[in-house]
Amino acid sequence: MAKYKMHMLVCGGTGCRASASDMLYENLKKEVQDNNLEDDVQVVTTGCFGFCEKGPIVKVIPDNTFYVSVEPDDAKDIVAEHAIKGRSVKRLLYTDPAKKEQIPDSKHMGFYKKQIRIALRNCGLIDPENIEEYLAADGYEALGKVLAEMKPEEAIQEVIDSGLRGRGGGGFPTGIKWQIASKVDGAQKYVVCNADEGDPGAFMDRSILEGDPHSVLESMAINGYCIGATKGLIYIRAEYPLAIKRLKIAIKQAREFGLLGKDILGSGFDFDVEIRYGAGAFVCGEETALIHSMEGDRGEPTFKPPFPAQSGYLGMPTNVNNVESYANIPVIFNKGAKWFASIGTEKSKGTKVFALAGKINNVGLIEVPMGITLREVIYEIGGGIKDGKKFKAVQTGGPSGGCLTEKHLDTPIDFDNLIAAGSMMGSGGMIVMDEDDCMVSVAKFYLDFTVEESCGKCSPCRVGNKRLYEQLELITQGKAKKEDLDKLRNLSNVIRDTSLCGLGQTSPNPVLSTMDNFHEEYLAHVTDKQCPSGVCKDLIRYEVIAENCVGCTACARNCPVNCISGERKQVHEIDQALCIKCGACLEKCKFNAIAVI
Amino acid sequence: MTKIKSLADLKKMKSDLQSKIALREKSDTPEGRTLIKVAMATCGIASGSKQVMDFLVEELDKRNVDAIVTQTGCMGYCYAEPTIEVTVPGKDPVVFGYVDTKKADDIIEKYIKNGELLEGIIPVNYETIEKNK
Amino acid sequence: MELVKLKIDNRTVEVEKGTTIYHAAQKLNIEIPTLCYMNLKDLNIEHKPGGCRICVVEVEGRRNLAPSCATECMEGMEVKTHSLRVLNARRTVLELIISDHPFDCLVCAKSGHCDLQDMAVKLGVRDLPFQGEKSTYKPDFSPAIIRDVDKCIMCRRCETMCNDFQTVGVLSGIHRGFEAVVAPAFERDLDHSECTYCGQCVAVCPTAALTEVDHTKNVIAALSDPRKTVVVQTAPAVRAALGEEFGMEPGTLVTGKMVSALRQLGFDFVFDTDFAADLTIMEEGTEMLDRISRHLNGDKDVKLPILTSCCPGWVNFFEYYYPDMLDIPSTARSPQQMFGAIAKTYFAEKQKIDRKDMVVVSIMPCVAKKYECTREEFAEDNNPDVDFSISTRELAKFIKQANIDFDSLPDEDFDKPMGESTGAAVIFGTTGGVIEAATRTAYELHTGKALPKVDFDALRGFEGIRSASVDFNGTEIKIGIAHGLGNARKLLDDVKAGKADFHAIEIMACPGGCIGGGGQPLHHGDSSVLKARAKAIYEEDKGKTLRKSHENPDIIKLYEEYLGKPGSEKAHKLLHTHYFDKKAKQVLLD
Amino acid sequence: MTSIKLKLKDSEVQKLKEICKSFNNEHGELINVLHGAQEYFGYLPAEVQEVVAEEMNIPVAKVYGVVTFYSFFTMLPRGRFPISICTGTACYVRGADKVLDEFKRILKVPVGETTSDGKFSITCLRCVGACGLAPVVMVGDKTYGRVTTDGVKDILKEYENED
Repeated sequence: MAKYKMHMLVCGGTGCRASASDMLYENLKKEVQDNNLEDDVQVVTTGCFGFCEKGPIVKVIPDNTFYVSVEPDDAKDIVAEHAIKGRSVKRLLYTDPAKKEQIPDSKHMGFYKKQIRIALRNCGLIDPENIEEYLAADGYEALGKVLAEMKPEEAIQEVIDSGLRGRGGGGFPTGIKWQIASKVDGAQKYVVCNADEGDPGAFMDRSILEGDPHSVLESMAINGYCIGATKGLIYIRAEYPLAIKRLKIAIKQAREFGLLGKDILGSGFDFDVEIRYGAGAFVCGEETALIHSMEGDRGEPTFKPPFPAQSGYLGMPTNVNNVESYANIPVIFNKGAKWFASIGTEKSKGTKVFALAGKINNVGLIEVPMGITLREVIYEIGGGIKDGKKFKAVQTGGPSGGCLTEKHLDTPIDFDNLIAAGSMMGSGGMIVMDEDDCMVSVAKFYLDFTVEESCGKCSPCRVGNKRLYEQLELITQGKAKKEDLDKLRNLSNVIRDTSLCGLGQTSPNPVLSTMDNFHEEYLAHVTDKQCPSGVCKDLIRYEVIAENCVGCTACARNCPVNCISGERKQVHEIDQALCIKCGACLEKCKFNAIAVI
Repeated sequence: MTKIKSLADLKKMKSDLQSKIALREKSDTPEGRTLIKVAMATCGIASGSKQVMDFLVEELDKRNVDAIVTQTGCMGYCYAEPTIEVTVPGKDPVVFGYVDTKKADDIIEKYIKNGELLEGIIPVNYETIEKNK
Repeated sequence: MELVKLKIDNRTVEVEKGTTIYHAAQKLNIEIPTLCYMNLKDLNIEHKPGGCRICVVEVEGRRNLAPSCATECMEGMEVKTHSLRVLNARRTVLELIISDHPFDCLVCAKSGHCDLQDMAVKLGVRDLPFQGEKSTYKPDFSPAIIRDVDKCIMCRRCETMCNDFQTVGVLSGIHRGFEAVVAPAFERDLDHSECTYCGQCVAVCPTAALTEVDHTKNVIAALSDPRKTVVVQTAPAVRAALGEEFGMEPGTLVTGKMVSALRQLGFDFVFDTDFAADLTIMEEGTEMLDRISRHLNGDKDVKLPILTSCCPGWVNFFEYYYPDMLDIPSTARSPQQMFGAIAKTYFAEKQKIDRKDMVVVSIMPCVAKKYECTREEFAEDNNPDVDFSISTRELAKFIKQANIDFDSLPDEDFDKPMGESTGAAVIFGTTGGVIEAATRTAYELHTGKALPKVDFDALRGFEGIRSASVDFNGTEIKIGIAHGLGNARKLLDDVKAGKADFHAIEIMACPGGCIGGGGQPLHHGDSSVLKARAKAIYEEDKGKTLRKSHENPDIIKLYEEYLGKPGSEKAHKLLHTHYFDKKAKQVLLD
Repeated sequence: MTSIKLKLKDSEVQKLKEICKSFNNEHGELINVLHGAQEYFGYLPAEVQEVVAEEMNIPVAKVYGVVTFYSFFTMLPRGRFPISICTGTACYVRGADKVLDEFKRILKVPVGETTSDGKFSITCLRCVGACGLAPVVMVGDKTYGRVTTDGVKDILKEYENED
């Protein structure tokens, strides 16, 4: 039986495969075989290394040598030099662009720093249902330290110094928020964790609660100590049963260990946490709406001021922070504000978790330092666009955000830059779109969401967003005129200008940012009555390309409305009057004989 | 359960636990056992990680492989769920993606028993904060 | 007191810290338009949901526009209330609201009195740029109130009145987003809810989403039927408010013009509900005295306090919410119903008219009266004692329709015999009035002495809950007063919990009593209007020679000729009633 | 709202009262109570809301206002196999709308309704957080990932012989 001494990992990600990594793989195998090394060296393909720019990648273990831009012909050298002689192939090593030196060990390579897991530090590392594992991972040490060694105002100062800003979307400095709440008097103060993650396409809060629930509890206790609150409430979506289950286990365990409850760690400080359930209302992510919901009412926002810090839950001073913000807190105390502030950009410190999704190869949850560029995220972590299509846009900030385009690819991502670019950080959804996505339809998709999720309290949001949606629908149906675009813009501006809460104030963003960045596409819909991406059903038709059609009948068999006719081995035809434009024929045709026109 | 009474108690407990529980990217597990972590967040479970975990626990026992199987949170590789991380004593942890029971079987037989890698392993692409110390 | 100085439209104003921009602007006589804001200061109701977004203004340095109703003034603030940006936003928001509103202004019940319509005129809306789906709902016709929810603009004023002020809680915001609207539970009709028909929702509704059931047509039909003798009665609060509909200052008394208008409209007999109010005092006062004296004499079975029962909204309220206390209220019918009962018996006999040929119409400041006159117990062989009840507002419209120039009408007197009344009856129209009237009579009947001072100032005022004691010859009689059903609930809960020991309690469902009734000219949230009406009522009382109900000669005659004495068997049959457990009834209905 | 006349059994009323009581009949716990009631009954018919309102001393209109505000609460019974299609952004860009259309087409019911035999109901939900598997469909507690329009038939087939 073979006992391998060496493994050669060849990246099999889409990007690398496009640059012939499969051939490289074959060559390596052949070289290994030719040198009779089959029992010592194993060659395998791997998932994407997320370094597609320098692909194809080969990594050799156990010494972790990292080769970049490897051509199929390099297989010979790698086997001859590395496998046989045991020395690395220098010319294939990665050269650090800053230091201009070659780096042999992947662990010292720059691109590994693309992701730093702070908020997600324990996700995928510890058993979330076992408090002992959290304790072994420095758990509750920050709380212990704060309670034993720091005055509330010192602890608040530490959070201020860290530069941490609210990860729920707004980006308000967390420490300042605590400071305000600490200064308001109240018979009973509350600490609330906003776990009502509602952005379609964002799930970092859920992952943290499922993977590391204690970090949230620990931070809430620290928060409570800082502002003088003894009660904590977690407002969580009822749609997250696993997160709820793990939170409940965590609360129980923390109580058993004396880390919640009376006289925590002998400090005399009492703090306990209760869970309140959301029930499916996006607007409840807004602080005041969330508080009304926790009070058993309709989650309608109210005008601020008064802010929750002045009059929140049951009229008492209340501090609300989001899950990811809380997940950062223990690290700030364990490693120091200075360390935390060393990561990120001048005004946005630390990292941000993004749920990378859409037309991208490596869909996943990533945590990157603030200031990273979209290009790095998409091409170095995300493994590039799916199916080798062309990148078109990235949507951040969910229904409150906007689209970023090619021109923004090298803009450092932080709170302020995203707003300047017409989008926002939001809670961290990052949806990648390619050439097949119609931006008018994307804006319509978000408006559909807003219309459904508007609470209906204020007129511009209640009626305005509906009208905005209807206008967009007319555009996608080819029924709008060019002047309607001005109307659309004015309406967007007014909704933004006059709505009561953040939901309405940001709901036109998807429209405005797509209008700004993809004006041509809007024009094509209203003047030429065309949808360049071939998405808008009323503006496209499917046709058979006669010269490609072999008459296999696949399209006709799969057409749900039987509108395709044609004899076997004869060119088929689509009856446009009956066609519902579902696209099934296009999907089924193996001969590129169906075209969208 | 006795409550932890002070920061000093907490720190002592931590060091006890650290030596007891195998955690993090250690090149060696204390008792020389293989450690398998199954990502059991919603997305993992939705893709079948629960079945994989059950399979591993059962089969490792049946086949007399000395290994510890634990659950953990999301590793972030949603595109490749279910994912598991295997740390064989003396080696760096390896993450396997798209693990079904068949692949889990391969992992036991080929990787754990034999040190043979499987196609399609997931390269870890992030840094943990410890490295910044 | 801390002051802040700011500039509004380039004019400097200094206001107390905490003042909103809206109120600061008012100090400069700048009236910022709004559709949802409502401030009933004297009743402690300030409704500022910040929902309509019409009142937005531009604040220097602020990213978006600020709702002036909810934004507090800050030192050095610079506010623009009519910049291009503000005017554009305001008009666009209004156009949006209108885009989800029926365009049937010409035939709308509220046309000419509609805040939304006025706003469209004010803001210069000239076209309808937004066409699209409109939200549609099932209309609801109850015996007193019509809900045409398509016209709801979500100002939520009705919800505040129904929940916070009245604690009836029949109306709530339901659904969300574009479908959001105010409605009863399960969007059932008001008829199947605990609605008391107090009409306060109608009184504050800016559009025709909530209106009263219009009976003017029925009245016109009756008037044009030669076979019918049409008798009209007018409630005390009507005369203090009707003038407002003809451009007169709030608080202008128009009793004489009103009588003359009613005559011109063709009513055969123009009578006064005040007559029946005096009658009510005779019955209720006697009952009150009886219960109190029995109590003082140690009768353990007697229930106290005695509660007034002339307000139909209040009667509905306790039938729903206090079914275990149905034996406490006085059994005396309301003046409207006493009038109807006497008109269709005593007066009909006198005139030798069959009751079926007589139509009794009441002019009421009230919406609940429309429901009250349909109650089965107030009918004889399916012929109701009071056929139609129309509101002050409906009367005004009717007068206008009949081409009557109200201003130039001469003052005329009510007809006899049911037009005679005392000052005690007039003050029924305002909070504290009924109990004051009852006290005047009860005191004299009990002590046998003339009142040294007719005015009981301690019983007057606008406080939601008031209490006073009156010395009845050495016996202290404790009196409680509440107006607004929320206040009534508080008082009643205290009674229930044994925390309050009153001998008698007066309750009126509406703010300020009948002068603030749901059928009165709209006060648009201005409570000074209510105060002026109350003042007018007390003035009318002062000007009367007779100010105690038991001194009303026609009442004395009625007892002599027909009823015998207060509390007699005949009086009981015609003038008293009994109450129902409506909660139980409602469950059966379901 | 279609009114489904339903008389609650005494035991059911008792159960509801217990749920309310377990939250101390506190107004602030209304949403938790409604969650409890929906878990027990599967939906929140008017009769259930009336009992809750009575027990917790909240106007029934308010309870209805809360029920209709939150999308998680439903006044209609769901199918024995409730189908939820994720229409979060990640699923949307990967064709969730087409999958939804296919379900609607095959089952012949619109979103939010139940098939006449009470077997299936269709709802949309916002992001279950399994974006890596987009588009995602849930039938009861079971999750299906990377669903294609063709896959819809296969999913329904699994329930063909179940009841």
